[in-house]
Amino acid sequence: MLEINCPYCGPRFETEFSYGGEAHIERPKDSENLSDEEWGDYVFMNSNTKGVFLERWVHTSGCRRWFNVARDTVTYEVLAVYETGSKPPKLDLRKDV
Amino acid sequence: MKSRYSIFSLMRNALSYHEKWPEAWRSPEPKSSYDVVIVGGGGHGLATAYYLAKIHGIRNVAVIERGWLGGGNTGRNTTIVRSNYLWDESAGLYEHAMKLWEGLSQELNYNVMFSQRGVMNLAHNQQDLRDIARRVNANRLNGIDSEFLTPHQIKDLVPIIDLRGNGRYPVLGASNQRRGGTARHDAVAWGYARRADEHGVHIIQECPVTGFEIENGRVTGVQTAKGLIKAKKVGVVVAGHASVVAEMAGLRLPVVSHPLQALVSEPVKPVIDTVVMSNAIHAYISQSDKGELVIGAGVDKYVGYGQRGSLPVTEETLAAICELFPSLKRMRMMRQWGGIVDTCPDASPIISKTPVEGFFINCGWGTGGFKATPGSGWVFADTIANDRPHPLNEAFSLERFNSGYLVDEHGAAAVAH
Amino acid sequence: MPARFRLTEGGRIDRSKPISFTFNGKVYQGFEGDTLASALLANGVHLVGRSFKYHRPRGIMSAGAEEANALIQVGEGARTDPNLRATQIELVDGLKASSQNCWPSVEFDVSIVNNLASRLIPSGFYYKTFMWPASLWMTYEKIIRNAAGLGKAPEGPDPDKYDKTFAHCDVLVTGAGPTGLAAALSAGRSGARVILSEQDATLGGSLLSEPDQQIDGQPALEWVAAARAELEGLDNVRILTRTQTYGYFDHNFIGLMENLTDHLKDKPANLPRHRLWKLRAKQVVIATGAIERPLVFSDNDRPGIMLASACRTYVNRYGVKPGSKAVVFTNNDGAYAAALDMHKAGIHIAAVVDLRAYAEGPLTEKARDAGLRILDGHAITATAGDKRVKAVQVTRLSDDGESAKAVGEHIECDLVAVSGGWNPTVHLHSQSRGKILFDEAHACFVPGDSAQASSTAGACNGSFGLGACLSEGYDAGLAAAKAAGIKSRKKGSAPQAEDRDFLPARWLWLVPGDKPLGHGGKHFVDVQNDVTAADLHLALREGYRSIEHVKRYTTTGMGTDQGKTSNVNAIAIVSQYFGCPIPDVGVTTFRPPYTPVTFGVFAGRDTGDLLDPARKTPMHALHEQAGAAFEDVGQWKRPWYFPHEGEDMHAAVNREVRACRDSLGVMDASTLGKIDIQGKDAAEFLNRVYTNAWLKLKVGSCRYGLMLGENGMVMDDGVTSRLGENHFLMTTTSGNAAPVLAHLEEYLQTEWPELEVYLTSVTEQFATVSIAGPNARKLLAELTDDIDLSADAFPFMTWRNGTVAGIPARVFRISFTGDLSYEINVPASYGAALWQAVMTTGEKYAITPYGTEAMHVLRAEKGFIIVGQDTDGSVTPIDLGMDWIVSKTKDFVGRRSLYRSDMDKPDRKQLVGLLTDSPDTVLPEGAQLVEKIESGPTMAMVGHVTSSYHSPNCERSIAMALIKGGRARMGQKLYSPQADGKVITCSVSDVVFYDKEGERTRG
Amino acid sequence: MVEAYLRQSPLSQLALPSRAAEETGDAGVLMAERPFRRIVNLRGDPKSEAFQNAAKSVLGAELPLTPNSTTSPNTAAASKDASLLWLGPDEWWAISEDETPPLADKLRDALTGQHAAVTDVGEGYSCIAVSGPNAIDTLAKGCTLDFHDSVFAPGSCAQSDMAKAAVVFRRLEDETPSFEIYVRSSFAEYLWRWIEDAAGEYGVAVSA
Repeated sequence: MLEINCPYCGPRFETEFSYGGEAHIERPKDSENLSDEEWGDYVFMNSNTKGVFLERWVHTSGCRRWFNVARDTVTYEVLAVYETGSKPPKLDLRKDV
Repeated sequence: MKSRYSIFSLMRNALSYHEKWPEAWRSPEPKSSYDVVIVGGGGHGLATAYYLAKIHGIRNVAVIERGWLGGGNTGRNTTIVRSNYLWDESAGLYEHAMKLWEGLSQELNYNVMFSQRGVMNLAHNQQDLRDIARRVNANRLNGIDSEFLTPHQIKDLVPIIDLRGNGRYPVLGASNQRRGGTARHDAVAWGYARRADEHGVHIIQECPVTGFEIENGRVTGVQTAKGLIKAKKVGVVVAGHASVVAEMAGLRLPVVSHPLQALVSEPVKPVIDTVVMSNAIHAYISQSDKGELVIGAGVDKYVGYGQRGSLPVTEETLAAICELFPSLKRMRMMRQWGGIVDTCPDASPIISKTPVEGFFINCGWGTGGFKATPGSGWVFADTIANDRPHPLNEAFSLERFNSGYLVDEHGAAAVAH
Repeated sequence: MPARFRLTEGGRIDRSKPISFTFNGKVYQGFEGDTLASALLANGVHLVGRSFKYHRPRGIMSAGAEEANALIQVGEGARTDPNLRATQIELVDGLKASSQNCWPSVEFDVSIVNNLASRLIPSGFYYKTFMWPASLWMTYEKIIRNAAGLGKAPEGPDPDKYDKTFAHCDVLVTGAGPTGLAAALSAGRSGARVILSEQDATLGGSLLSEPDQQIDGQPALEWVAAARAELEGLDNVRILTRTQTYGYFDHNFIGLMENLTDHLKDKPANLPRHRLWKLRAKQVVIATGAIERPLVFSDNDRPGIMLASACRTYVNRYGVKPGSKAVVFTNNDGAYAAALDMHKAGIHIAAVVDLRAYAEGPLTEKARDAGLRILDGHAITATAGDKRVKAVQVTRLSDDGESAKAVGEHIECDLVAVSGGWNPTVHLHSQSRGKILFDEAHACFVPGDSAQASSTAGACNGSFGLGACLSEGYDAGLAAAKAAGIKSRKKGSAPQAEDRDFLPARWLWLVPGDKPLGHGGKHFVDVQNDVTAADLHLALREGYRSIEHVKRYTTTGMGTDQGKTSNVNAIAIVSQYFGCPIPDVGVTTFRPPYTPVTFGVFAGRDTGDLLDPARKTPMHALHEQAGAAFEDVGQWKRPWYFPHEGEDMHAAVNREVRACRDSLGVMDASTLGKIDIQGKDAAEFLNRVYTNAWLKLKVGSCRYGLMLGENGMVMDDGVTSRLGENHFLMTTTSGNAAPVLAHLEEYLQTEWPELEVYLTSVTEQFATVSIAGPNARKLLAELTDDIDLSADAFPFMTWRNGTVAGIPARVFRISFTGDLSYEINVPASYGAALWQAVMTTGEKYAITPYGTEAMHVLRAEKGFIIVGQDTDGSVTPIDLGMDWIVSKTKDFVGRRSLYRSDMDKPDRKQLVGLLTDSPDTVLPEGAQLVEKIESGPTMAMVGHVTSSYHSPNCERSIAMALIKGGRARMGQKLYSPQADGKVITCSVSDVVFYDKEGERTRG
Repeated sequence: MVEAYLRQSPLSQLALPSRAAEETGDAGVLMAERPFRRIVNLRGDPKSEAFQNAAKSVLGAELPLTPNSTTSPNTAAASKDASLLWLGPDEWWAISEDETPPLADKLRDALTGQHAAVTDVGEGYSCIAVSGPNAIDTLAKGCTLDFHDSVFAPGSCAQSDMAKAAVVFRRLEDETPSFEIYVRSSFAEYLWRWIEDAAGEYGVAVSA
């Protein structure tokens, strides 16, 4: 049971949140001009990082806000939370393979 | 030539206090090059190596494993085997695996304890019933044994089930595959390893892969903790770490790795003979030959490489089990653990060539990997040997995520109305 | 009359409170404070069970959670518990206990033949045989299964209740021995919120077995009592006894199981049996002590062979003599305490057999002074005795300890007290992902760095002396409170005591026997799973070299005790085989739980009707009164149909369907999801999430919309109404309300934050009564006087505000049945009133309540889809033939996916109608269709039936189906082979079966 | 307007008034339904002065900007009509028991032209009051929040889950722990039964 610090409501248990996968994948604005490969890459591909991963969560049972989390996918340690649309904080992006 | 396993060899060895048994497989140092290097020493990788040697005559093969054989999902799953998948493409692949399972102990001369005790999927609402009917019908027409069970028939097969589900999740029916069942997971890895070794395959444990040599778009070797190993072809089959290893070859995958947990009870005398699964309430249960109730749970929703599941999932799963089997409430959880499942958006695997020539990938099995082991190894070996997909895995290409030809085994995931 | 082996005084049992219990049907007496194990030993009962594989007689080996042998079945029928450790079962009056895994009795078990055949069944034997003939495996397996298992599962639904709770604290101290008590005192005094958990019924831990210890100059147990009193007096401290900390999860989340009633004769009805504590602790002090390690020697499994510390516990804590004539077998000084205590209690110490070449140490000296016979440089090389040990063979060791010199001494005894050193209980530390190190001096694994906000202290940290335990515990408690952000209110100092651990010792992992290993005599490593040192050697010889392989191949450490007493011995024996240092072998994972945890406690009160919410609409009670049958739709309970007396489902649905076409039907549509959308960009937002165009929808109008996932597949549909220029009300399917809102919020917040739109769920703000049928307008006219209902003033696909039955209402003229229809939304609290008004006023039109089944038939007659039934996550709007609703001129979620190469293939499955040749035959939903019937499988399928009904209005069966290239197959014959061998023939048709022009809807 | 007696609260089927005890004895937990609360959901950008001012002009009090906090009618800073609950960075509830003031209309008028939203939601909720010496023990069984005084003092509020229902908790200014739990009406009966069962070990009574 992770504890996630909602940037708005404060620390809450994992069960109040829903997961949104990798962060910072922007929806293409000109999808019409994309090849099938490029579109498929947007819809399906992701980096699935082992180590520090920038990901999206939403506080479903609380304020319903989306926000980003930097989390180590091996230790599950949460290194940072930050608002949607803002840049990730500087982190030691070590990879633990 | 190794000694054959049998009751007679067992008796013979008993006379020498079991001190003369040969090694099940060797532990060689890696050669500088192989025709094929398989990355990943789980059931799928070992099966691939075995079939490459046995069927395709490619014996100059190494299996490279970062830890110990079968230490990934092979040794962490709930050992359910079935082939009653919905779509033709999946049915073809899993049924091929099922046929191989049915002769596997003899083929490997290693008792993998494949036990065809039947696998039941319960229906708890009207949409479940429609989905089950659709799947049972499709299975039969695909030549897969599959039947619909009424609640009464379910009770006959599983006397401890509570059909009322205490009112909240009544059991309205089930699909049943009698040829389905369970197998001894470790034995599958060990059996394939022993046979592959016998055919000349090198099994190299404790040897993490650190990168790939790629020249002009073609793979030429594997960088490992034990040095560079040249290879004409490389097959990657590393459940749980597909994205990590693929990235070393510059490939991105449509895969998300989730923690999946399972648990066993203390051993008791037989109480349940078949495998019972309920998708609606995320639980499946069988009883091992040792007497433990083996219970599979759902995944944690986030990316996780931690090989451990979270408590809320345990709670949800055991609440469901207690509801279906109220007499098991006093049983106790003896051990719980987690694996890492690589899931694809359409819940079907990838067994495919890649944009890197000579580099093949087999991944994305989600929770369905163990049951496919022999079939997966068989088609992957065929794909690697012939440099093109076998018809059985043609649909499971990486390309499908561009074309949209998905094999969506979430299938009729019930959406309420 | 006190039992034979009960000491006349001493111990923490209450001799004034006798308790009677039965074991294997025989009545015995014990006292309050006893465990089942101590009570059995007091009565001289040592043989309590049979081993898993060889069915060898087994006794009680320990006095705690580590017990691997004495597994007992307690209770009967539905209230029975298998595999309980006799050493942890508190004695309660009337307790019924029995041995397991033996037939016909524990005294005479026929399966003992397995022991005779043990040469044939070494580890892994089953992998090598039972393969021929292949067809017989299931028969072999049945025999294996019946022989396996230990106890028996309960036979009926568990009558007990279970509870679970979340909890929070600054400091969890787990383990209430000297270390944990000291930690709880320092943390508690500092003002931190402390939880102190202890698996035992009482506090004190090892001190309960060592009453001679002194702390701060007072007897240990007096110190314990004072500590307890102080802790109980602190508001900020909670003590949980009979509570095991079973698992340490991520982010300092801890699982504990509290036992509330198992030890009570009369169990209060309002108390749960067990409680699961789901605890978030800012800091954790792990003070779980250590477990004594047995020695691995020949035939070391006989009843009467026990851990030395356990003997001491039975004497000191329970006032029980575990034997009359004991041999102590040790490799360290610490075990002499047991020898001395037993000697003092009147047990004859026949010898202390010490593996050390020269026995020395403070306790050894005391034993010498007491005149005990010490055989140092000796080993027990064989034991004798069937159901109880009766003698040991003691032989001088070679200098290297590898072999035992020729002829030994035969010493008669009925108790062997064994000590091979101690293993810190590092389970929780390891579960928390903390590193494990090897302590060469004590030859045990100890905690390394913590990975979470935790510390280890005392014996579980490898500090075995009492003085060290107290000071480490005290410091750890203070540090934890400080780290949790507590500024200490009080100062104090750590309690003081003598500091003495169990060294010196000699590590001899495999004690030589009088025969070569595996040639007779069994050196058990894991007594529960019958794994011997020879089995470990066999696995290694066969190439199973990783410790995980060894464990899995031999099953060592995989029993209910999870190897608490066996794992380190196994690792050491493996390291010796390879000639490598012990830490190079590595440790197997310490998986939760520490000791087994009841399934029921994970369910807690989430059982029966509390398992999952049954969501009910404001009119639910009225539907129940009307005798409705309900269908589960997600968590909602929706009326499925309303059978009249004597009607079956088919008849009821037919009647309901007809009523809606002939006169008037009414249904409760309150469950439809409703999302209020406000903001100046609301229309633009809808434009982006729906496939069709929304900018030009007029205020007062409604429009049907289809929503896709980004993969282009249909996700939801519904009608959305424009309430104002910047205000819309969206409806969703009942089960999709929450996912759709989440989908909308996701895009709004993460992709289009520039849009000024707010979304609010109003699903439950309104109750919705839907009336349908030719008389719908007439009925409504009687209930409202402020809405102009004429077709011109209130046309199809518009809405109006007004008053219905005196209730403020919003009326939508929309239809899912294809008939004249209105959906009336009123504030939810008036839902029941409106329903009753509609029913009363509608009597003259024979108003008929209808359920979801009739609704399904009605909409199928019109070819309307149900998302989730006629679609399955692999269906695009084009597949559904709904191109008309897909805009070509704007972007929307999922649009690009519709233009992928696979999407315009002619063989994609398309939605069509099916008409059976025989109009009375209803195709089963889920039926598969083929073009050609073959003599047997396989047959190529072209699609399947998604919806199928008898249509009373078409007076025949109708079906909807997804068929490959279906729209090009109009009129083609298809065949549906059924499970019973019959074939249903049908032809492909248009998907609209009734009122194709839609006149009725607009009527 | 239709007669008020025709209104039914979500828990009306449990006939709670008939169970309400005069004497609650030594019950550790008291429960009651507080029907027909008027709740207005307010959305807007608190960084906008215009929004804040408009809200204040109608509500008579500042919107609480501290997460998980409330202003109540009986506190100095509060609106005379309604309690204001912080639900999120741009979302509040105004709760009143009073039937008369059309708060939502007034807010809508005051916020015309602004990026804001006003929505009546009270009809969709039931309010379950839980109080007594064991109220916190009871809530802890179903909710992950820490209800200890040091964390969730009187005057706090939070959106969270109770058992398997999404809820809004509000702790009242009271000496004995006293909570209101706002739950969507369709979950109300489930949640009531769940809490009543959870409180069973402490003794539970229905209060008037």
